[in-house]
Amino acid sequence: MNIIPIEYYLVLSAFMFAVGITGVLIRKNAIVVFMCIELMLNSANLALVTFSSYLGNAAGQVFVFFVMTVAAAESAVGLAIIIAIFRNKLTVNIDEINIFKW
Amino acid sequence: MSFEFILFIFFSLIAAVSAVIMITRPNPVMSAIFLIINFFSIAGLYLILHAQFISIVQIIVYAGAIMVLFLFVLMLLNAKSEKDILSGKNKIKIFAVVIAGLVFAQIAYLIFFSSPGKALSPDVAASIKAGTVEQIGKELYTNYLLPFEAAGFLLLASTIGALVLAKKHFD
Amino acid sequence: MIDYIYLTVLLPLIGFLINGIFGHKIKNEKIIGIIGSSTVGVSFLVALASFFQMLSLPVDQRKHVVELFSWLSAGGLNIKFAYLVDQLSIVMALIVTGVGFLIHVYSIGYMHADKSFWRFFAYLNLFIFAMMNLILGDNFVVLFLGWEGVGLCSYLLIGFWYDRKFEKGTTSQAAKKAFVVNRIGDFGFLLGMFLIYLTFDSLNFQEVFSKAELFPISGTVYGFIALFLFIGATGKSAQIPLFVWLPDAMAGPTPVSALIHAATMVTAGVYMVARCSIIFASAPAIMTVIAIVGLLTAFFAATVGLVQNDIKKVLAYSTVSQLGYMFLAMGVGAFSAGIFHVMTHAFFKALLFLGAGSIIHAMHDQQDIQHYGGLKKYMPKTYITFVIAALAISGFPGLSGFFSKDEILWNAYAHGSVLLWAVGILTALMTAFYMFRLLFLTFFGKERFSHDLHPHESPAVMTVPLIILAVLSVVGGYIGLPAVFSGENGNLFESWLSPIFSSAERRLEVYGSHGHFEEILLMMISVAAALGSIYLAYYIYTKKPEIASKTSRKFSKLYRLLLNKYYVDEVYEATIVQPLQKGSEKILWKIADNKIIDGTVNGAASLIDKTAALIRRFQTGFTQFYAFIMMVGIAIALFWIILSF
Amino acid sequence: MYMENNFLLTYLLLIPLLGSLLLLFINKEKESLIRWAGFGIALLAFILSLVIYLRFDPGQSGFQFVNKITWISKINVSYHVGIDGISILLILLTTFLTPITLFSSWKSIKKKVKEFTFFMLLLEVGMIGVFVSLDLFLFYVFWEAMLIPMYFIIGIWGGEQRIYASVKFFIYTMFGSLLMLVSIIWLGVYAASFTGTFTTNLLDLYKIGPGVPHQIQVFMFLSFFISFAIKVPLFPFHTWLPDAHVQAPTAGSVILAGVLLKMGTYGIIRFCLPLFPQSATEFAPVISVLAIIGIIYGALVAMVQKDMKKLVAYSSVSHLGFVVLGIFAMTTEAVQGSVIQMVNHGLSTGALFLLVGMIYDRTHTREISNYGGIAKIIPLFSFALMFASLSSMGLPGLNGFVGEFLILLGSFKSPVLNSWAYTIFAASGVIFAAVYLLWMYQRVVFGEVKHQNLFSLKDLEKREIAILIPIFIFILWIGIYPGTFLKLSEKSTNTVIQQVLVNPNTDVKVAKQ
Repeated sequence: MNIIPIEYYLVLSAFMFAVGITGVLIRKNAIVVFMCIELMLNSANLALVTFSSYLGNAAGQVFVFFVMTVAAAESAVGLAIIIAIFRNKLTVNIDEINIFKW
Repeated sequence: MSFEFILFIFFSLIAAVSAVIMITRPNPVMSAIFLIINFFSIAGLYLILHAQFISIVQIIVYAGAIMVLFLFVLMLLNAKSEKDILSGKNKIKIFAVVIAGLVFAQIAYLIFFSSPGKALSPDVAASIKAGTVEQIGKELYTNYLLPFEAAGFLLLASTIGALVLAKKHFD
Repeated sequence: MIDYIYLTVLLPLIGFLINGIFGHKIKNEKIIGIIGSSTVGVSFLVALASFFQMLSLPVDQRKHVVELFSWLSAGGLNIKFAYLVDQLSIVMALIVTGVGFLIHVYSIGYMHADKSFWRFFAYLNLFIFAMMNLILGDNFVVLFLGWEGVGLCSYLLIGFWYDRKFEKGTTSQAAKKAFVVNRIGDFGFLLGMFLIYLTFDSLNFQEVFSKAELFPISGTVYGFIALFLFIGATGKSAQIPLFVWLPDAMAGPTPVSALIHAATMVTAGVYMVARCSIIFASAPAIMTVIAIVGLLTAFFAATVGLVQNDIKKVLAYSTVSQLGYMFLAMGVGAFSAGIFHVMTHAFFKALLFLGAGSIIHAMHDQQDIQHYGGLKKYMPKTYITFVIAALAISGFPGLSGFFSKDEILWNAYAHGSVLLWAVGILTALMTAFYMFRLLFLTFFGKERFSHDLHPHESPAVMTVPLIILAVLSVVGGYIGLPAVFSGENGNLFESWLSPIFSSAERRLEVYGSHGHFEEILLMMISVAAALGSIYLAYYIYTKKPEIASKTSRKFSKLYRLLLNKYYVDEVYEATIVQPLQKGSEKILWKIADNKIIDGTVNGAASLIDKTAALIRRFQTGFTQFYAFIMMVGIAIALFWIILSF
Repeated sequence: MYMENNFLLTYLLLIPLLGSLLLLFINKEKESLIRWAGFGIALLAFILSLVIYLRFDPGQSGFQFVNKITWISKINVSYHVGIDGISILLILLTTFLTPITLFSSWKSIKKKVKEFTFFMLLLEVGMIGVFVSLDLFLFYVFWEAMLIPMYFIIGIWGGEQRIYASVKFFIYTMFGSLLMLVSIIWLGVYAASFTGTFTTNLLDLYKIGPGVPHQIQVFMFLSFFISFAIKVPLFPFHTWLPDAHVQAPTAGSVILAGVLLKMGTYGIIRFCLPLFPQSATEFAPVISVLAIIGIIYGALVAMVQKDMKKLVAYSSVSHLGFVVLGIFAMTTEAVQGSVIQMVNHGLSTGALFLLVGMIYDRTHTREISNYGGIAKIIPLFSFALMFASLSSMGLPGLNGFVGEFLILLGSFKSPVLNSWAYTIFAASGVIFAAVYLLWMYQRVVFGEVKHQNLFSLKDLEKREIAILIPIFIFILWIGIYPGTFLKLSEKSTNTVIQQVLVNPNTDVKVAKQ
C-alpha cells in the first residue's frame, strides 16, 4: 500500500483536469465541451477519493457521491438546454452561440 | 514492484491517454467512447484506493447512465465531426493549451513541493473501512442527511427542468 | 372718529372686494361706480371728521395710534399692524381720499362703456386702500405694504388696456417698466429699513424717531439710512435717475394718471422723506444730494416738457418737474413747504390731468396737441378750469401754486443758496411757458382736427369734479399763506405741521434771519418771470406760430435731444437692460448653466459611459472566451499561491 | 418632551402607506374609484395632521409626539419619530399639497392611474418620514425611499425627455446621499467610542456631534451639506432641477418644488447646524455667497427662459437661495423667515406649477411665445396667475414678503455673517423676481392674441378653482397674519440657534435673542 505515493494520484488528477480544461477551451461542439466538464469533475472526484482513502475518512467519498448527483442533474439539464438551443439555432457549435453578448 | 503499483500504472496510463484522445477526436461519438474508457479506468483506480462503493457507482452512474445519455443526445442531434480542432487558425486555442499546461505545471509543482505524502500516514484498515457501503451509508443517513435530501430534491428538480426544457412546446 | 380711522383703509378694501368679485356680474355701471366712489367718499368723511376732532384737541394730544393686530413677529422684531394718525398723515389722508373721491366720480363718466368698467373701479379702490396704508402706517413695514401696494395698483392700472399699443411697445410693457423701476427704489427702501432696524432696533416710527432724536449725529449710519431711503423715494416719486417710468405710465387711462401719477402715489416719496425728516435732518450731506437731485429733476423734466406734443406727456414731465420741486424743498429742510406743495400740486395737477382727460374724451383718444386747437368754444368748462390750473401751476399770484412754489423757492434761497433759487426760477419760467404752450395750442388758434370728431363738452359727472378741483386750486393756497401776508398768525399750514418737523428743524437749525423785504422781492421776480413766459407762449403760439418751428429747426440737435427725452431710456436700455438680458441668456444660461455645470455633470456621466463601453468589449458572448479568461485568472491565482508558499 | 410613546405620527405614516397598498387591490379599470380613494386617503392624512397640529404645543422647545420602537437592536437603530415646530409646518405643507396635487391630476394623468396614485401616496410616506425621523438611519431610509416613487413619477408620466430627467434627478441626489451615509456611519462609530454603542439616535448625536475633532467635522459637515445642497438645490448643484421640473407631470412638479426641495433645507436646519455647529459657522459666509449667487443667478436665468415651467423652476433656485441665506444667517428673524419661506415657496411655486399645468393641459405647449393676450379669453386664469406671481415675487400682504423680509432683515443683523454686503446683494433678487415674473406675465397674458387657437381656450373649471382656492387662502393668511405659523416654529428655531451659537467651540458671540 505504501508503495504508491499520494502525489501520483494527485498529479494524475491534475493532468486529467488540465486535459479537461483544454477540451473545454478548444472544442466547439457543445456536447463535447460538456463531456470535458465531466472529465474535470472526475478528476476532482479522483482527488477526493484519494484523500479519503489516505486519511481513512469516509467524508471525501460522500462528497464524491454528491458530486455525482450534481453531475447527473447538471448533464440532464445541460443536455436539455443543448437540445433546446439546437432546436432554435440548428447548431450546437458554441462559436455560433453568443447570446450572452451585452 | 507490487501488483497494486502495476495496476495503478495500467489504469492511470489508460485514464491519461484516453482523456487526451477524447479531446482530440473530431468525431464526438469517438470522444464519448474514450470518455467511457476513462471512466472505467478511474473506477479501477477507485478500487485500488479501497473505495468499492464509489467505484461501482462510478460505473453505474457515469459510464452507465450519464454517458449513455450523452451518446443518446449525440445520436439525436446527429452531430457532425469537428474539423481543425488544433489548427493554428484560432490563436486562442494555442493559448488555451498553453494555459492548461501552465495550470497543470503549477498544480503539479504545488503537489510535489508541498509533499502531502509526508504528512499522511495511511492506515490500510481504516481506508478499507471507509470505502465500504456500510460506512458511506452511515455517513449519508446521519451526518449528511440534509444534503442527501437536498440532493434528492435537486435530482427531482433537474428531472422536471430537463423535461420542461426539452419539450418542444410548452405554455 | 380718530379711533375709527381704519375705516378709511377698510372701506376702499371692501369696495375693491365687492367690485372685484361681483363686478363682472353686476354689469350696471352706475352701481359699480357708486360702490367705488362712495367707499372712498365715506373714507374722506371719516378722515375729515378725524381732522376736525384733531383740531379740537390740544396740540400735544393730536397724535393717535390705532393698533389692529400683531403682523410680523420674530426674534426682537415685532411689527404691529397699526395706524398712526397725526398732523402729517391726516393731511395726506385728506388729500388722497378727497382728490381720490373726485377722480372716482370723474371716472364714472370717463370710463363709461369700457368693457372692464368694474375692473377699473376695483383697481382704483385697491389703490386707495394701499395708499391709505402707506400714509397711515405706524411703522416702516406697513408703510412698505402700502408702498408696494400702490406700485402694484399702478402696474395694474397702467396696463389696464392691456391689449393696446403704447408708443413703440404695449401698455403692459409700460406697466412692467413702472413696476420694475419702482422695485429698484423699493430695494433701496428695504435696505434703509434694515439699517434702521440694525441701528434703532425697531421699525416703529415713534420709537425710531425718538431714538434718532436722542442719538448724536454719528455720521455715516444716518447718511446710509438717508441715502437708502432716498433711493426708495426716487423710485416712487420719479426722480433722477429713476424717473423713466412716469412718462410711460401715461399709457394708463387718464383718471389713473391724475390720481396715481400726479396727485397721490408719486408724492409718496415726498411723504416718506417728510415722515423721516429727523433722519434726513441728521444727514446733511444727503440733504444736499436730495436738494440737488430734486432741482436737477425739476430742471431737466421742464426742458423736456417744452417740446413734447402729447398732452399727457407734457403733463407727465410737468409732474416729474414739480416732484423735483418738492424734493428741493425737502433737501433744504423746508418740509412743511414740500408737503404744502404736495397738496396744492394734487389739486392743480389732478385738475390738469382730468381736464386733459376731458379733452381726450372729446377728441376720441387723440392726444397730440398739434391736432387740437380752438377747443375753447366747444368745451367752455374744461377750458376755464384748465386755465385756472395752468395759472396755478405757473405761480400766478393769489392761486395755490403761487404760495407753495414761492415758499419752496424762498426756502431754497434762505437755507440753500442763490444758485438753487436761480435754477428754480428758471424752471418755474419754463413751467409757465410749456403749460401755456399746451393751453394755447389746445384751446386757441385754428382748429387742426377733422370735423368729423365733433368735440363736445363732457358730462356733468366729469365737469363737476373739475370745477371742485378748480375751486380748490384757487383757494387751497390760503391755508399756507406765508407769514409775510398773514402777519400775526404766521403760516397756518406750517404751524399745523410743526410738531412733526420741529425736531428735524431744530437739528437743521433752519431758521436764519432774512428780511420780509427779500422774500417779497424774490416773489416779485418769480411772478414777473411767470407772467413774462406766459406772454411769450401767448405770442409764439397764437400770434406767430412760425417762430416755434423756426426755433426748432435752428436748434434742431437740441430739439431732438429734448424731444427724445435726452435719450435716457435708450441709454438705460443699452447699458443695463440689454446687457443683463443678453448676458443672462448667452452667458449665464447657455454657457454657465448648460455648458459648464451641466457639462460637468453630463461629462462625469459620459465618462462612466465611455469607460463602460470600453470594458463592455470583453463581453464577447462566447462562453469559451469567458472560460479562457477564467483560466488566466486561475493561473495568476496559482502563481500567487506558489509565490507565497 | 413627552416621554411616553405617542403613536399619532406613526398613524400619519401608516395612513398613506396602508392606503397605497389598499389601492393595489382595486381593479385598475375603475379609475374614478382609484382617484377618489387616493384623494380620500391623502385627505385623511391631512385631517390627521391637523389633529396633530391642534394638539401640538408651540410653547415647548423639544420634540413632541415622540414614538420610539427598537428596530435593529444589533446596531442600536430604532424607529424613532417626533416633531418640533419646524417639522410640523413642513408636515402640514406635505399633507396639504398631496391631496391637492392628486386632485389636480385627475384630468392630466390619463394612463396608469392606479400606479400614479400608488406612487404619490408612497411619496407622501417618504416625505412625512423624512420630516419626522429622529434617527439618522431611519431618516436615511426615508430619504432614499422617497427617491423611488419620484423617479417613477418623472420617468413614467413625464414629458418627452423624461428618462434623461429622471435618471439625472436620481443620480444627482444619490451622489449626495451616499456621502451623507458615510458620515452617518462615521458618526455612529464615533459615538460608540464614547458611549460604547453604535448609535444613530439624533438626540444622542446632538451631544456628540459638536465635539467631533475639527478637521473631521469639516468633512462631515460638508458631506451632509452637499447632500442637502443638491436637494435644495443650491448653486452650483441645481442643474437637475430645471430638467426634472420640466419633464415631471404637474403633480410631480408641485410636490418636487413644494416639498422635496424643502427636505434639503430642513436637513440643513435639523442636521447640519446642530450636529456640526463649528463648521456651520465657519462655512456660513461661503455658503451664503453661494446662496446669493443662486438668488441672482437663478433670477437672471429665469428671466431669459422660453419655457414657462423652466422659468418657474429657475425661480425656485432663486427662492431657495433666500432660504439657505436665512438659515446660515443664524438669527431668529432670519431662520424664522427661512422656515416660513419654505412653506411660502411650497404654496407660491406650487400654485405657479399648477397654473402652468392647467394651461398646458389645454394647449399642450409651455412656450411663452405661443401665448399672448389670454387675459380677455380666460380672465380667471389670468387673475390666478397674477396672484401666484405676486405672491412669488414677495408683494407685501402676501406670503412671499413675510419670508423674504424676515430673511433679509435677519441676515442684515447677523453676527455670523457680519456684513451688509450679503443682504444688499440678496435684496437685489427682489428686483429680478419682479422682472422675470412680470415679463413672463406680460408676454403670456397681456398684449394681443397672437394665435388663433387661443381663442377657444376654456377658463378655469370648478375643479381647478377648488384646487387653487385653498392655496390662495393660505397665501393670504401667511401674508396678513403670519403669526399663526411663526408662533409654531419660534421655540424650535431658537433651540436650533442656541445649539449652534451657544457652543463652546463656536467663537461667534450670541446676539441677544
